[in-house]
Amino acid sequence: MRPLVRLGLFLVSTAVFAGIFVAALFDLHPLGHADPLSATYGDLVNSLTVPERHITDAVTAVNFDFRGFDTLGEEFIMFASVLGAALLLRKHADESAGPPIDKQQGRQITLASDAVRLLSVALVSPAVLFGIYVVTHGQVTPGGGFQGGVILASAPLLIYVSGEFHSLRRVAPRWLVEAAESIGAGGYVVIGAAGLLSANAFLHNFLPLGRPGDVFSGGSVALIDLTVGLEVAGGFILLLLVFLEEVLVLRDPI
Amino acid sequence: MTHLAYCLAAWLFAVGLYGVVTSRNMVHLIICLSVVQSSTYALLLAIGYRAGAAAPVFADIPSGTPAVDPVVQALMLTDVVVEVTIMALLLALAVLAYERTGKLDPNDLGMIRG
Amino acid sequence: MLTPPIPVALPLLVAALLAALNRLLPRWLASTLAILTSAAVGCVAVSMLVYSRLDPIVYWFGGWVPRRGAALGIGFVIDGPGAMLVLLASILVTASLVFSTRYFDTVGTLFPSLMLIFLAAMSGFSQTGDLFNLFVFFELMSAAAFALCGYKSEEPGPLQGALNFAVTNTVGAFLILSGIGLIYGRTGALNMAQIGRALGNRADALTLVALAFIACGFLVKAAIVPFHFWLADAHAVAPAPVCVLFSGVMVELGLYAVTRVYWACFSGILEPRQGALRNLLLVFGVATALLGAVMCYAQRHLKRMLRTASVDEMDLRGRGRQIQATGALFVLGAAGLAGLPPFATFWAANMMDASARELGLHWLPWVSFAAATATAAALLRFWARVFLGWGPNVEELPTPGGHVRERPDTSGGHHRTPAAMYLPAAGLLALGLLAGLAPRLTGAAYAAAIHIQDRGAYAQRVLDMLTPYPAAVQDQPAAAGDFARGAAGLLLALAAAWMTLCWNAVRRTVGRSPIARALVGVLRAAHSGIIPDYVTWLIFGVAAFGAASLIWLR
Amino acid sequence: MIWLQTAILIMVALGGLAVVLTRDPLHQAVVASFYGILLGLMFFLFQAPDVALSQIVIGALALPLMILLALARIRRKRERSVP
Repeated sequence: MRPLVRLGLFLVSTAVFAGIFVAALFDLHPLGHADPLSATYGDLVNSLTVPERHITDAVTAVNFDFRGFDTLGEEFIMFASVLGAALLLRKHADESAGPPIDKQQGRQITLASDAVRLLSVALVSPAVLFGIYVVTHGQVTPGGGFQGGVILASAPLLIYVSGEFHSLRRVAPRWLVEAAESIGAGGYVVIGAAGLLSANAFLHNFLPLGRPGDVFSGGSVALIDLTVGLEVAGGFILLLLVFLEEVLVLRDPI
Repeated sequence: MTHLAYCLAAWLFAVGLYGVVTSRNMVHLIICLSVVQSSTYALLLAIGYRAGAAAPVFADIPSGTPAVDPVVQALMLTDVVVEVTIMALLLALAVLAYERTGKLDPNDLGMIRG
Repeated sequence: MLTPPIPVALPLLVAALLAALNRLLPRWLASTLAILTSAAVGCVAVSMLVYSRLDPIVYWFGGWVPRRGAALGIGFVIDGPGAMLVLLASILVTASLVFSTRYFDTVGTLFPSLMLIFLAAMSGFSQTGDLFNLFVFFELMSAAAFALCGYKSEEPGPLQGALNFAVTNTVGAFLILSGIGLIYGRTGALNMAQIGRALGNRADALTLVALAFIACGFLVKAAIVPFHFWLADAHAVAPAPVCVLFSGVMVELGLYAVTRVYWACFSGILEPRQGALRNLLLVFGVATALLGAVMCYAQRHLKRMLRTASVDEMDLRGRGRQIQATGALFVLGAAGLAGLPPFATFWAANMMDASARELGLHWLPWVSFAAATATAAALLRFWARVFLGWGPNVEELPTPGGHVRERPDTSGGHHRTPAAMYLPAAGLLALGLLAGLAPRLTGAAYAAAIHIQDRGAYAQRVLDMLTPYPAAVQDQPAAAGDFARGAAGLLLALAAAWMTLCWNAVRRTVGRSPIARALVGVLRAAHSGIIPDYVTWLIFGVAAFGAASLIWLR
Repeated sequence: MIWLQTAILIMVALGGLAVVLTRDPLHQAVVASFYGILLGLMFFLFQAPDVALSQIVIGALALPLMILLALARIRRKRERSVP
């Protein structure tokens, strides 16, 4: 299609599309005032999460308990995308490996200033601690495996900003990251299977529920949080590694 | 205000698609897709919101306090994290397509199919 | 009740295991494990098929059974069509895994791992009774499929095809999610049976637009005109074992989802307007069938042709969907595009035609007949040229569509086709034949079609745990005329193939007549491979579908 | 509260437009990062702290980082092909 024809067709279609979308949206309840008929699912969860599951963060309860099976699928979407990116960006036999760019002749390397390096090194351990805190407190306060995993993944990034790619490789070698990601993903299935064997339903809780508000509450939800944290952290670091594999001098654009 | 949050969803969907259709760069196109995606967040957020209700975290408030809908928030939360990896997969495809063909403009990429 | 989670959980677990042992596991062990897993899923599917014969299996994850008619967790509802699709998916995945042991020269554990994730996603997709869970598996299927499609990432073609596939399907996913959001805003439920009850009989803008968004999103996957463009590019470039899965089962799953969601959730609100909706879907279906046939006939690249064949074949079924023959999905296995008697496709076509006649649509069987014949002719033409040497030399013919020649899939000198490559193909053909010869299958398909349409019984079974399913099934005998039409189709197709290849006069007049040229030219120009074009068509389709349903169905 | 909510909705609407209209991907990565923070703020003001946390981590950090990495790879290729 010619660009103008396309733009015209698009604008007309989108006008109609937006029109029907808005017409549908105006049939919804006014913002913040659901009619009593609707929202039964969310209200049910809000009323059940503390008495039955001892989980004070209802969102975590939905994610890892009531609709834990969805989250298993979501986790594997992430797993498959990361695996896919790794598969696509793999080296082909006919591609020359060549030396990394910052070892090539004639390439000016802009090293990070000492202040930046010091700051990044200093930030690594707080990032790890904060990540672990967010992962383990998912059932109590906002947070959990997904958010904490991303925060954990920022620690190797800080190492990269502070040092060289090689120190990043030493701290997080590719095989270790791949293993961590896979164990995180597989662990979720194993926890589900444990519920299947002990309580005859996949992803059924099989641990004591603990006291609401405690770190060790929510039964197997706490375990699931850990595996998801491992998977998400591993996945993001692996993405970082496969994209970085050959782009070594990355400091200047950042 | 009553329907502004809903209209935001339709607006973001249309604007993001406009970016996709008029894009001259695959990376730009993929970022525009993430704008389309934020439309679904706006919709879900508005649907789950209850005026005057608290966040669905019962750590400091007693269980039974009126709270907003946690289900839509759970749907959004996983989506936020998962979609970024799909975007990463798309970016990997775009980067590779550039490395193999030297082209980033989606209008040129159409010419090189097998 | 151990079996229902297995078709999803087992492949995922093995996929994670294979990925974890990426560097350690030898290649043969990885593929053997993957093949065994997929075969095990097939066995589970057979057992589920037997158990769900009279009464669907309902399974609640985490033990969250519904309370007072409100679902708390995610439920699987496995009935005949669902279990059959799991079986079909596992058979095809097993076949392609066997095939790919000799197909790729470099196959790591990542490929079988992604294939298993793909299988798990398809299984979950066909079993689930929850609307958002359906979306999750849709996305999982997509994520695995994008990567598999671009597997041969050293060439530009697969990358471009995978990009088109990924962008259009992602937009489709956002549409589905918006539709689910609208429905949740109205009903406060995600379980399909519960939604069906809560929606009741009132059709307003919200429900109709939500239906349009969800249906169009899944129709992108099902590659119905005008959402079909990605399939053209993805199919031409994906590795052959992946292609089999795309057109063999993934595309069908898109239609299955539309069927399932419509009958479980929306059939109540549209009961008085069913005829109008049928006509609307007919427009899309017939357009797809005809376009598929024409494109197929005009194509010369085999894989591209097979891809259009699947567009066309799907649409025959898409059209049939409204007309009672959901079961068509379920009988259709592997081969027999022309709908010849021994093949299962013959029975499927037969059933659709019968229901079309019942509804007074006497022209429909002829359209499907013409489309099937043209498709078969295109395939036969390819076969005749390659294996019998009919027609002019290939060099005379310009390579259509692309300027980049594809490398052969297997590099290196296999002098004979290895057994691992032709055995799966032969096995699939045999299964297609067998399915056609099995006497009771059409009856079972009718039973499935009746079950899937009973919204009230479905909701009672899922939410109240009652078992009200009826077992009234009558078999549909094939008339002599149907056999005659099948045979005539084959002869006509053969004749058409011979004419276009060998009869120079025909070739010239057809090839050079301005109308044919203009038609093919327009179609080729529309299939430009340009993502913004495809997205424009997509949104055009959604706008047309949505506006039409707002005008006619309210 | 209601004014804050209205304001953030309008800002998100404009932010989305800004992301789309920024044609240079490198600039766009920065704008998208700001847009991610805006979305996070919106989630926070509509009582969704869980989503806000993950949106800020993802939208302001992970997605722009992916874009920068992709752009760096593209630039490297460009430098190699045009020495």
